Amino acid sequence: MKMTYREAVRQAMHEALVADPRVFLMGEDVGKYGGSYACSLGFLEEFGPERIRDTPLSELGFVGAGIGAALGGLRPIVEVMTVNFSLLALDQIVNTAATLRHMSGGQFSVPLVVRMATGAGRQLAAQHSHSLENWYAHIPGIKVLAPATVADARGMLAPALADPDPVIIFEHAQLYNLEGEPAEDGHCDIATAALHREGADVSLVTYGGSLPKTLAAAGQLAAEGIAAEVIDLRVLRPLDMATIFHSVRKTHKAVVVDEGWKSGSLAAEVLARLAEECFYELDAPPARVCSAEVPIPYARHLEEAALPQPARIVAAVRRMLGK
Amino acid sequence: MKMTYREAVRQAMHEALVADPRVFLMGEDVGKYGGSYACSLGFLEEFGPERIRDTPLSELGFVGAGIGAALGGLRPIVEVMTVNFSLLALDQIVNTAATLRHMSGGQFSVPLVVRMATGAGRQLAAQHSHSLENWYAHIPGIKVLAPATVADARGMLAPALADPDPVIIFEHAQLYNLEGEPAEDGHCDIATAALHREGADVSLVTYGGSLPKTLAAAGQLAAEGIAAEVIDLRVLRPLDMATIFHSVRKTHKAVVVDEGWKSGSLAAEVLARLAEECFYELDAPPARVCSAEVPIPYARHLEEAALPQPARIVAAVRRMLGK
Amino acid sequence: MTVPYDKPFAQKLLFDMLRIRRMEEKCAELYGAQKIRGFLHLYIGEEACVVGVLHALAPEDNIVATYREHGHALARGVPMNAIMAEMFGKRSGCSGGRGGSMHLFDAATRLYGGNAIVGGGLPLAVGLALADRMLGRRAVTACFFGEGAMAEGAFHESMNLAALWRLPVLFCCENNLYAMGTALARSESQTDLCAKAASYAMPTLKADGMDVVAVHEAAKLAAGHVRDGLGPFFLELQTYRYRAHSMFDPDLYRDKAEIEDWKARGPLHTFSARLKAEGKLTEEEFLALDARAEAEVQAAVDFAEAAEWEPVQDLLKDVHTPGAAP
Amino acid sequence: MTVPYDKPFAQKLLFDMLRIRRMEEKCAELYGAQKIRGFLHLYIGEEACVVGVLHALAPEDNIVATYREHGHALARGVPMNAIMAEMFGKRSGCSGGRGGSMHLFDAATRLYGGNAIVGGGLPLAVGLALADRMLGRRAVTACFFGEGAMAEGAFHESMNLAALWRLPVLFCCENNLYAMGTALARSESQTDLCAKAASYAMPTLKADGMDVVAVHEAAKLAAGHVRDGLGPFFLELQTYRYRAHSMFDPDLYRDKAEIEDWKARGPLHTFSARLKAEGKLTEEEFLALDARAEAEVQAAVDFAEAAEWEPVQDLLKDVHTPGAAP
Ligand SMILES: Cc1ncc(C[n+]2csc(CCOP(=O)(O)OP(=O)(O)O)c2C)c(N)n1
Ligand SMILES: Cc1ncc(C[n+]2csc(CCOP(=O)(O)OP(=O)(O)O)c2C)c(N)n1
Ligand SMILES: [Mg+2]
Ligand SMILES: [Mg+2]
Repeated sequence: MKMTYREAVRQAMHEALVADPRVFLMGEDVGKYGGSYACSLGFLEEFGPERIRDTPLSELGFVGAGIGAALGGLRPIVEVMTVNFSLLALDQIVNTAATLRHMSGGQFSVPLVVRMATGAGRQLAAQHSHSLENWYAHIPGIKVLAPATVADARGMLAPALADPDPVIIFEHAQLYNLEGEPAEDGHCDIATAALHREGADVSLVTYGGSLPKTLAAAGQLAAEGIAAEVIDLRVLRPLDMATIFHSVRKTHKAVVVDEGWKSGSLAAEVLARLAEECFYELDAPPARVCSAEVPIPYARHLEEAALPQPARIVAAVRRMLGK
Repeated sequence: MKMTYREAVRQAMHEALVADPRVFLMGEDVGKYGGSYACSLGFLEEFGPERIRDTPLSELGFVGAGIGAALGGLRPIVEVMTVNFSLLALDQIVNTAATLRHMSGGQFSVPLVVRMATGAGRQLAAQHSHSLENWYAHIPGIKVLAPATVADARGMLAPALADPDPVIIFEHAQLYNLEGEPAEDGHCDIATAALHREGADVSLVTYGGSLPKTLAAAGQLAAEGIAAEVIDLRVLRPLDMATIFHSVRKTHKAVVVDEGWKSGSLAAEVLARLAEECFYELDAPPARVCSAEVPIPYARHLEEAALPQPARIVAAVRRMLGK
Repeated sequence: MTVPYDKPFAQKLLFDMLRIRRMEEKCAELYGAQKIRGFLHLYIGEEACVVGVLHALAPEDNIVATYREHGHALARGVPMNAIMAEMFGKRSGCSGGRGGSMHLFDAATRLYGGNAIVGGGLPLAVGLALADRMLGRRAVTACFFGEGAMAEGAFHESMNLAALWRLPVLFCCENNLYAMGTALARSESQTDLCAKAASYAMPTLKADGMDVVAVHEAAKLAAGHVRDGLGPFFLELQTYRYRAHSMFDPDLYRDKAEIEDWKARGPLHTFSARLKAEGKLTEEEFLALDARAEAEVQAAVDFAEAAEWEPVQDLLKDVHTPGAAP
Repeated sequence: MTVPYDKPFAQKLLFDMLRIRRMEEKCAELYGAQKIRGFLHLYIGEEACVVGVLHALAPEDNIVATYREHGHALARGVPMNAIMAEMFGKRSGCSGGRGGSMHLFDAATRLYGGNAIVGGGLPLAVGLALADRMLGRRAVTACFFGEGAMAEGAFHESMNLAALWRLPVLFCCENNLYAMGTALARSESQTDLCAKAASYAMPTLKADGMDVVAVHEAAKLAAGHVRDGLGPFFLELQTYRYRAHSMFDPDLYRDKAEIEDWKARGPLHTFSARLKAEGKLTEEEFLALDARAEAEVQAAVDFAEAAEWEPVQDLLKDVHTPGAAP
């Protein structure tokens, strides 16, 4: 049964709200407005204002309140409208949610889920186009997910809520209108990377909003006779390197596609692990296709030039293969 | 003339305050208290409360005010007591300081210097021990410095203040009592990495608080007949990779030492660049010695075990050299 | 109350509001035509606020605004051509096409943006005012923000810093009762915003934000206080946006009746009616002003349409200042 | 005013304060001996605050505290052995040696830390209260913080959320007049903290934080209000720390005379003098209580000294919950 990514997010939340009275949704405009990406349209009417809780503009406050609510026995889904505003809440996420279990010697867990839209591509300019996934993936004590498919948008929330520790879910804003099929039973794991396309010539590793672009690039490459394997990381912390190593042991070549700025990106981490642990399997220097090192500009042609695009991925592969 | 790192920081600020009436220092307890690391002891008496400006506990507010003051023609040195509290100010740094010049089409520059103490090692536990240098190094629009020597603590501030764009300076809290010599003329550049010790067998690349540990490791390795070259990155954004490549072309082996958590670390970026651009020069997989993936624990033996130590660096080199 | 201004100034206020209105109506249209992209937040209905305030300011004063700042840029004197070109993403835009609708900047008129982080401009305003004070300049920094921003920590920290240090900041809250879909009463435990602001030991004043005269009189008083070195001032402008929050907003959270009530108080028609009643405006004059505004808008669209794109190879320009110290 | 409590309860209050005092005096000594490391923030002088408040609370209530929380842990019922072992960094410490002085946690008594980020505990308290409300539990969440924290955005956002949602939070501001070296008047434009708090439409009360009776009476009233579902309450406890901010602080920013003045109002000697005057305490009884406290401290030190270290190979323990969903 085909649906949009948005609808998948909505259904996942709906299911969780119905299944567990401890689950509630909190964030700016999740209620009356129906969610800034319309992921909770109709929820307020169905579940009422206690469980569909509109918050004031107070990112630090309500994310922290989510942590407290989780400690108090609830299972909050906190929606931070976009990752850009999560900068205001980082202290609570990093200094409290991620550390609390450890600092308390294991006495308290924080079963919190934070969802946020991420990424660029809609001409929203420098303050509304961040891809800071690697910032979050750097922090011990949290798990970081990046659903890139309708199936994952539908399936990742339940295991995230079942996880006793904080889970951050990045939903790429460009994906909400994507159509696809959820899994039969709606379920998925939140531990492994996924192989999306097999190929023997090169491994393309990516996540989130870059998956469709990478698949498009793989399609173009196929037309040129280059068989690219495409892996979606899915889980950004902890990384499932086994799946990547397995692929690279076959292809001996890797290109990582990541919408984050190149320096200090998650792609750097993947390259570092390949260099450390898969060095002798590599037949060529691994490569990255990332965002240019510039605050994302408004003008469409400049924004497009700043972000990873299929053509840049194809070019990187060609370069690597000497074609 | 030998002095401590603390004294070097103090002298650099003193010089700047004397030299340029637009320079002022602002932050929590920089005045009456003399600076939480005593880097501005006596300044309030000498320069008065307008230029040595104690702030309330309002990291977001006063860092943002620093940006505004820079726009308004001043040359603020904003002291954020430690990087741990800078999480509260990240929105202003990332969304305003780093983007403003670009968003305004080059009309406005932000000549701001933010200094902060960083790092662990004093048993201050999970909320007071962060090394988030790579978060900052990920952001286009800012420059990131990490003085690891008395000379750099003394010399980096003047060029940072002369820079028309925002500069973040990380002072490792463990270094304040370090003794050393500033440069004759007090000056240094803020563009290049520095070679601290020559050696043909392996390149050890590090920065900040890990430099003394890396030098100690190099000393031990020398005693074992292994000649390690030690490079201090000094500038974390933009990285001076030429100096590193030059070294690795000689040693063909690299170990990066970084107090950040391993996943998503600055060390990952260095490894990624080596893999991308120096691949065929490497005779062995490059390695990282980073912090363990755990919120830094209080207990001394656990904290020590969590952080890079000379013994772990030595072990990594031995492993790489098959010894 | 009669309008306490002579005919030229009264008509100037009206014309400034008209220019904003006509420009933004065109923007909405251009958005539909995909000439303008990204987020577009219209100020329609709120024009009296910025026009009333900015006419109380001087060229040496600084302006800090939000993502709903087309009116602020225009009323401050940024050429309409440059604003329109910016929204088209062209290099002759007032931010070189890098900023778009939410990031209009102009050094010449001391417009420090256009900030898309709610509350993000307030600390900046504090710093600009600090610089003025420390450099001995007698300027006011006017900082605009919505009532929704008042829940943010940035508001609190900025108000306290400004009041504690007695800095020349004029805080202008454009209280349009909604933050996206969130009504004031669902975002603030204390809905009397002046009472809230007063807790920082700062003088405050409320004004009818639909009445350009009321706004201007309040702003003169407030700006005078600030300019005289007596510290910051908080001005609440009670207003309403007629359009949805942004072009993505289906606007399901407001009563149609409520919108109509506020439209009845529209700043343009009530003010022009008053001027007519007082003999300070004829219908012909009104039509002439309107035609002038429309012509300016059309010229701006033509300008923007014809303007050049920034070459892609300049993508990395203006990340850093050229000639930065090594 | 006579002490409105019977002898056992009055002596209990005194004894609780004594235990904190004696424990912390020992901590200072142990810090010198390098048995305790890291940051150590002593509460000496402020004991009446926590003792007065915590005796107004029930076992189902939650406590959120700061890095200056030894007294809070002890008064709440965390065993002194576990506190001392924590400061030694031992595995039998109340946080397994992972947290140290600034991060005392105890699930049994609902002590949710020990937070070293100024203002960081307030949003947490809001959430705990939200959980109690939504789960139908009639509990109070008492959140302690210093007056310095009131300048932080986190304070503002938390106060507003709690008041807006009428959550059962008891905000307890321990106003000791300094945030490290920064005096209240140099950190807040409005130094009447209750006036500031009242701007969130929240009831407030000031109490003499050097007088355990005043604190306890105020806390009963405040906690009663909160427990009755009437929403949050702000309590200002006016107090003073006798020691430096931390063991690193040379304490150059306060007048010796000021410190002496406050010492004259010391919560222990004034309260024991009152009890003696009212015939509720004899010198022998005082000495016996003190000896008991001292003995408990000595036993705790012995316990901590003898306790085991966590094995280094368990370094990564408790980063995640064991058996976490795959
Ligand atoms: C920190 C932050 N959080 C959320 C948003 C998303 N957002 C943009 S405008 C807005 C509403 C702001 O309301 P208000 O301050 O009243 O201004 P108005 O739009 O009514 O002019 C929201 C929630 C944002 N841009 N920044
Ligand atoms: C966000 C943050 N900024 C700065 C610090 C450093 N710091 C620790 S305690 C303190 C003073 C806090 O004063 P107050 O809130 O009055 O509490 P008190 O120490 O007086 O009990 C400061 C500045 C911190 N821990 N967290
Ligand atoms: Mg509004
Ligand atoms: Mg205090």
